[in-house]
Amino acid sequence: MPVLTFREALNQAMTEEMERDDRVFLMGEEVAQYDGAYKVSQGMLKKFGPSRIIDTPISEGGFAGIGIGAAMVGLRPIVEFMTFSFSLVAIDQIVNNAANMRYMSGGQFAVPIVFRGSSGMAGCLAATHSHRLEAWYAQIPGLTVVLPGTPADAKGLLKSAIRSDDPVVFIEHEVLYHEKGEVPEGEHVVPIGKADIKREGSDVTLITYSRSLKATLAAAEKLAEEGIDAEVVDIRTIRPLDLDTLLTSIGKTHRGVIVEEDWPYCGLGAGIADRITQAAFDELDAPIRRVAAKDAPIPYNRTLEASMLPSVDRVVAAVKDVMYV
Amino acid sequence: MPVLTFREALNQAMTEEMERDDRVFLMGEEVAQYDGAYKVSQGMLKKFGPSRIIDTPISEGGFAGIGIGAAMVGLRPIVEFMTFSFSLVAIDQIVNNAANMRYMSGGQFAVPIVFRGSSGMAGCLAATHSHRLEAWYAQIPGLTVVLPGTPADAKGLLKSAIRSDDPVVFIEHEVLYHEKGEVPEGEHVVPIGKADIKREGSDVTLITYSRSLKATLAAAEKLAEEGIDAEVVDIRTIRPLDLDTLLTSIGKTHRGVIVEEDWPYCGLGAGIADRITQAAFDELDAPIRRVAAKDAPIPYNRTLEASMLPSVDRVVAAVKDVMYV
Amino acid sequence: MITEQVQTEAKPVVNKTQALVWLRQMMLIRRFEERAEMLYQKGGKIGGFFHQYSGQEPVAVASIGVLREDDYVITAYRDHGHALARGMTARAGMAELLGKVTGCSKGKGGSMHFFDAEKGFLGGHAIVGSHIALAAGVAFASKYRGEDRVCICYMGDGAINQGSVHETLNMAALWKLPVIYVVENNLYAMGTSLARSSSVLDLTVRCAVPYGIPGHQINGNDVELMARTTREAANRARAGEGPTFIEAQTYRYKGHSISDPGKYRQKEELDEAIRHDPILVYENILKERGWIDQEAIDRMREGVKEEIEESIEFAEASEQPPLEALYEDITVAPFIPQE
Amino acid sequence: MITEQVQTEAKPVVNKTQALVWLRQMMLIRRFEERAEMLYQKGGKIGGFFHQYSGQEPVAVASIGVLREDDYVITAYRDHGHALARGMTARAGMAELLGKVTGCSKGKGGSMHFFDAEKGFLGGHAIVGSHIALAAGVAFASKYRGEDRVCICYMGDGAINQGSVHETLNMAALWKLPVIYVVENNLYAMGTSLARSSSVLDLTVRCAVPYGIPGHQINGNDVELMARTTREAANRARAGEGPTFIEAQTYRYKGHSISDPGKYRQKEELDEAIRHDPILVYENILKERGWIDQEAIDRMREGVKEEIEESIEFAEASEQPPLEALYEDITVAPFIPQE
Ligand SMILES: Cc1ncc(C[n+]2csc(CCOP(=O)(O)OP(=O)(O)O)c2C)c(N)n1
Ligand SMILES: Cc1ncc(C[n+]2csc(CCOP(=O)(O)OP(=O)(O)O)c2C)c(N)n1
Ligand SMILES: [Mg+2]
Ligand SMILES: [Mg+2]
Repeated sequence: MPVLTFREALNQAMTEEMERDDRVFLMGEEVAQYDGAYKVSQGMLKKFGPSRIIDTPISEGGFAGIGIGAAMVGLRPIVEFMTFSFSLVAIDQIVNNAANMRYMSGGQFAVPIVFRGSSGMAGCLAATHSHRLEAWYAQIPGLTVVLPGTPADAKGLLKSAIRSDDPVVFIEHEVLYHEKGEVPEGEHVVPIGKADIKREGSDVTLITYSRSLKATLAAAEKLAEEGIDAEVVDIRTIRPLDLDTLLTSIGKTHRGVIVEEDWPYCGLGAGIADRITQAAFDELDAPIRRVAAKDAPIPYNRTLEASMLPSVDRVVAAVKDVMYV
Repeated sequence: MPVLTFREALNQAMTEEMERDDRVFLMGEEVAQYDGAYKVSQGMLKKFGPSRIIDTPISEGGFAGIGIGAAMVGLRPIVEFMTFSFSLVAIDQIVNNAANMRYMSGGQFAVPIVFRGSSGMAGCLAATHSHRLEAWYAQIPGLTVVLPGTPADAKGLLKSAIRSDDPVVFIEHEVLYHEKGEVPEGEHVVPIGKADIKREGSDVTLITYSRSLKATLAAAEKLAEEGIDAEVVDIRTIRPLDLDTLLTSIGKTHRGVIVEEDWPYCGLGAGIADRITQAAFDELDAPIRRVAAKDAPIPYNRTLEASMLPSVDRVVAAVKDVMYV
Repeated sequence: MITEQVQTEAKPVVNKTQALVWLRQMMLIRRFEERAEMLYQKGGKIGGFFHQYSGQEPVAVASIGVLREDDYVITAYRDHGHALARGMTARAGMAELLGKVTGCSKGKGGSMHFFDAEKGFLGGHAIVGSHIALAAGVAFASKYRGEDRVCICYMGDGAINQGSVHETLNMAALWKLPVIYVVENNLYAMGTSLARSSSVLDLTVRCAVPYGIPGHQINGNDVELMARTTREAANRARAGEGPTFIEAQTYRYKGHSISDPGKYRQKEELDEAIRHDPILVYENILKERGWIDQEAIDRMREGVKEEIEESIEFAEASEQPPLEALYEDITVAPFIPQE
Repeated sequence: MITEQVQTEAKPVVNKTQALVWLRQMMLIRRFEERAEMLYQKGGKIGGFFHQYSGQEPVAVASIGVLREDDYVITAYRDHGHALARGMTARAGMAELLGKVTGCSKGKGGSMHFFDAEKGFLGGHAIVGSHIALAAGVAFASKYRGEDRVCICYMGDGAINQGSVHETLNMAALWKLPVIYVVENNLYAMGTSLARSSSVLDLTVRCAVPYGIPGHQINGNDVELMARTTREAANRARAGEGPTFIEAQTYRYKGHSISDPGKYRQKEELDEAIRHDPILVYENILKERGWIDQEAIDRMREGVKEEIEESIEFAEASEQPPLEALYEDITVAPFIPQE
């Protein structure tokens, strides 16, 4: 199987879907002539021309709305945010227009659009440029929210997102763009709403997504050395959440740790811990612990920033906590 | 003690603080000549004149930012959003500028500002006009987030908010504006960060805030008839959360139900349930249940909308569930 | 305020049949809202915000009236007039106000969120300014597909102070999108007069000049001037020459919404406007042309009344949505509540 | 692009002492960034985004140079030049780049978020367009207090496409706030040329005309023209006459940020700009005036080099913030982590 980077996998997904369906187009800042701020759309202008790969002014609210309008009448826009931090100036469009349109119109208008781009702490970008907005978007009925953690999932889920008839918030991670992995060629479509067990285990369930998958898998290896057999569930889609897979795993291990880059209070981890606890309280031998970002704005200083992130050590410690060892 | 409506209590808080401190001013849509869309600022233009009670164009992002800039150099703005649903077009300012400024500047600039206005489902306003954004704001380090449920708390907490040196998101509820209650005259200051036990009880802890307090207290009365003695904790400040008071109550009752108007997934209730469960798992005889809004956009139809709200019956049922009766 | 003074009667841009249709539409809108207001005030059968279009009818009727059936229309929350002008039935509108399943948005949208996909009516949008970009997107789609369909988009004078309006005007101009922006300048945004919300009073200077697009400041209550100006804009758009901006000066008779007594304006201002009621004015013009007489007008008005009464009966008799409808129409894919 | 052609040498608006200070400041900014770039590239000591001001120095230096000490300055992420022009020490700036506690933002802000409260320097703001409203707020406070302090606010040519810019310009004009907006038009927003991002190329038509405020399109690299234009704007603001908009045409030598090779522009374009390097141009002007000679220039440049080397030593020797600093400076009230 070909080995691709995460960014190449995304590129492949978009390219294949644009070849397949001429209603699909890509719009955003620097996606065309510059080949993408993070080069995710490299070569696509050349391939599809300026009517389908469209550079925009720095007007996120405006072009998010343009995408939604185009989707209402049947196109299938991919709107790239250079980073999801910038979606904050477009969030009214996403929440009120993309997510609510079908409902408010009594089912008359669908909004088949994908909002995508990187997110999270990408290294010394400081407070304004490191937002993780997954919990916010996950809260909104009407949206589908996807956060892939591997190149193969990036491709397969982006293809599903583009084919979806509903608005999808597709959150990538800048730190993952250069990660490599095997990616099936052609028609590789990963279903939305299905978690993936990235490592089977029986002692504890580690629940994670996006960039944190890596530290989580590393922690699982380290735990294995100590005789603790961790199952790693990559949730991939956070709305709708694949609660069944999580509950099955918890039913087996009776212990869970969520590893995330989100803030701890009212973050995605809290949302998931709550749902598991609601559904499987009696199965739990310990509370679902979270290894999240620290509760502080994101500092520029590299060491401080690193101290915020879920590290292998923090995951290991949390697992030991829930195992009471 | 004088009996005031919620809106009068807010008006009194602003008026007193503006008399006390001439750095305080009020800015927003229709706050001056129109006396406030919901008449919260009634009479204030007359009293303080147009340099301190300022009507704005419909430019929430702009005037939120103007308030923040003014606060950076020492004024103490109160910025009214006609409703917090409209804060979605200003949220970048609140999150990136108000909340992060002190951190990014290494402590050099404080942002003593209050963003206030109504929120929630006010009756057939449909999907765009009924947002509850408390979980979003609660997530952000740097913000203080307050949601009063009674006229007395409205006055006392708004006075604290205006005196705070940090940015405060102060969320009212349209449905509460006409509610009446005793309100102490003059220097009545309720501390930020302190929950309030609105009813003592020993069997179960009902945790709530804002408009939902009313249904919760009513449910407690109904439960009392059935011999179940519920404690009702009004959290009032949701960031920072008064976890101590919650844990003390849970330590006594071993059972909790959160009653909220927020959406269920990744909502405020989930955030609070998670924190209690993290801290007091072994104290819990049942999972913390939530009685939240249903997971759907807000419909116009009155009956459908009502079916989304936490009702007395739903609260009673949830309590019975955690009591296993 | 200086207004290009063109008399409607000088050169009719419309034939008799069309003119009578427009007159009747204006009457229908007026009557629809008169009766809906009563239902709101008396029975409490209508809830939420309710913004009336009375006084502004020519703007929607005459501009939509010159568009093609396959063009698109989108507007803000003050949307009854545009919906009916576009051919939405009074039944569907009235049932929506009453929150019924037979309503144009199945009772989920209410007054502010009328939709009619079949008629190319893309809503009713209640966040001020938020639909301006949608309109550009619709026009973008038309251009993307090589079609010559245009999108017309209405907004209020207060809406131009939302930033996304300017983001969108720039992109619409840059990409020559086939879109027509109409600001219905009724002089107030809620209680805020234009002079208190806009640093420049000529809205073409605010919204057309900076983007290098044609701007027309006209009397929007002059039915046929409104029609002619829109037709020019539509031709331009279809020819690939891009957007046009129209400031249509008009006046709303009622308060901002049903809860607003409108105390911020002088009684004379309102009286003056009502004296020049655009429906009466147009009736007289058509009478002078010999296209209609008083008797036919009375008959027309009776017909409109009947139609509205029938729509109320229909709405009243219609079903409430079942409780399960709460979870319907959220997504195209099966919706899984996250609770 | 048409540019008001005023030769700096025609009528000096500055005395010799001031002129030499400006020349040195421009050299300091240039050198600061040259050395910082090396630290970024080699040692990996600087992280994150890093945007250079090289080529644009006259804009910040000459405009800030005519303001009072109690005025306010605010800008975007390309902020090194403005900070140094405002008198921030190279030490504080360099230490910030290295993330040290002695940095101007204690190592929490980085390159994009320089702050210096004492100097009235209100940041370094990295969300495009987001600080435009802050500037109006600062000016609002000045007016509220009855002071005559002004706020100057810089942004890029790409930033004018953020809606909040237009919301703010309208309010600033409506309320006659003492604020000066300077667009540093360096022809590109990242890789997007002005012609691809703005429907109208004269930015005074985009940002001044629609709000009825004075707009000046000038060569921002002409030191004294920039100074004179700013001084007029400041006088106007102090006199209570409201905002001014200045389009300062300039050019950036480097890519958008350190990771951008800047391939989207022609080599000739860059060469041409460098041939007219504003620092050299100003050196020549001052030499012609007899205000400085080559030897003094060389000495000045040496002094600047030393100052920068010393700042690097200082920054290197400074402490990293302790881990506890993570939770400091979040709120004025004691911060309680919500974990
Ligand atoms: C973003 C946003 N801010 C505020 C409001 C509340 N609001 C609704 S309509 C309105 C006035 C709009 O006036 P205008 O644009 O002139 O339209 P008109 O009502 O006169 O038709 C306001 C302030 C809103 N719906 N959305
Ligand atoms: C809201 C937002 N969108 C996008 C970005 C990413 N971004 C940073 S700078 C920039 C280009 C800005 O160009 P311009 O305003 O001309 O300023 P210059 O860099 O030329 O000084 C972009 C797109 C951002 N920081 N904020
Ligand atoms: Mg209006
Ligand atoms: Mg630029």
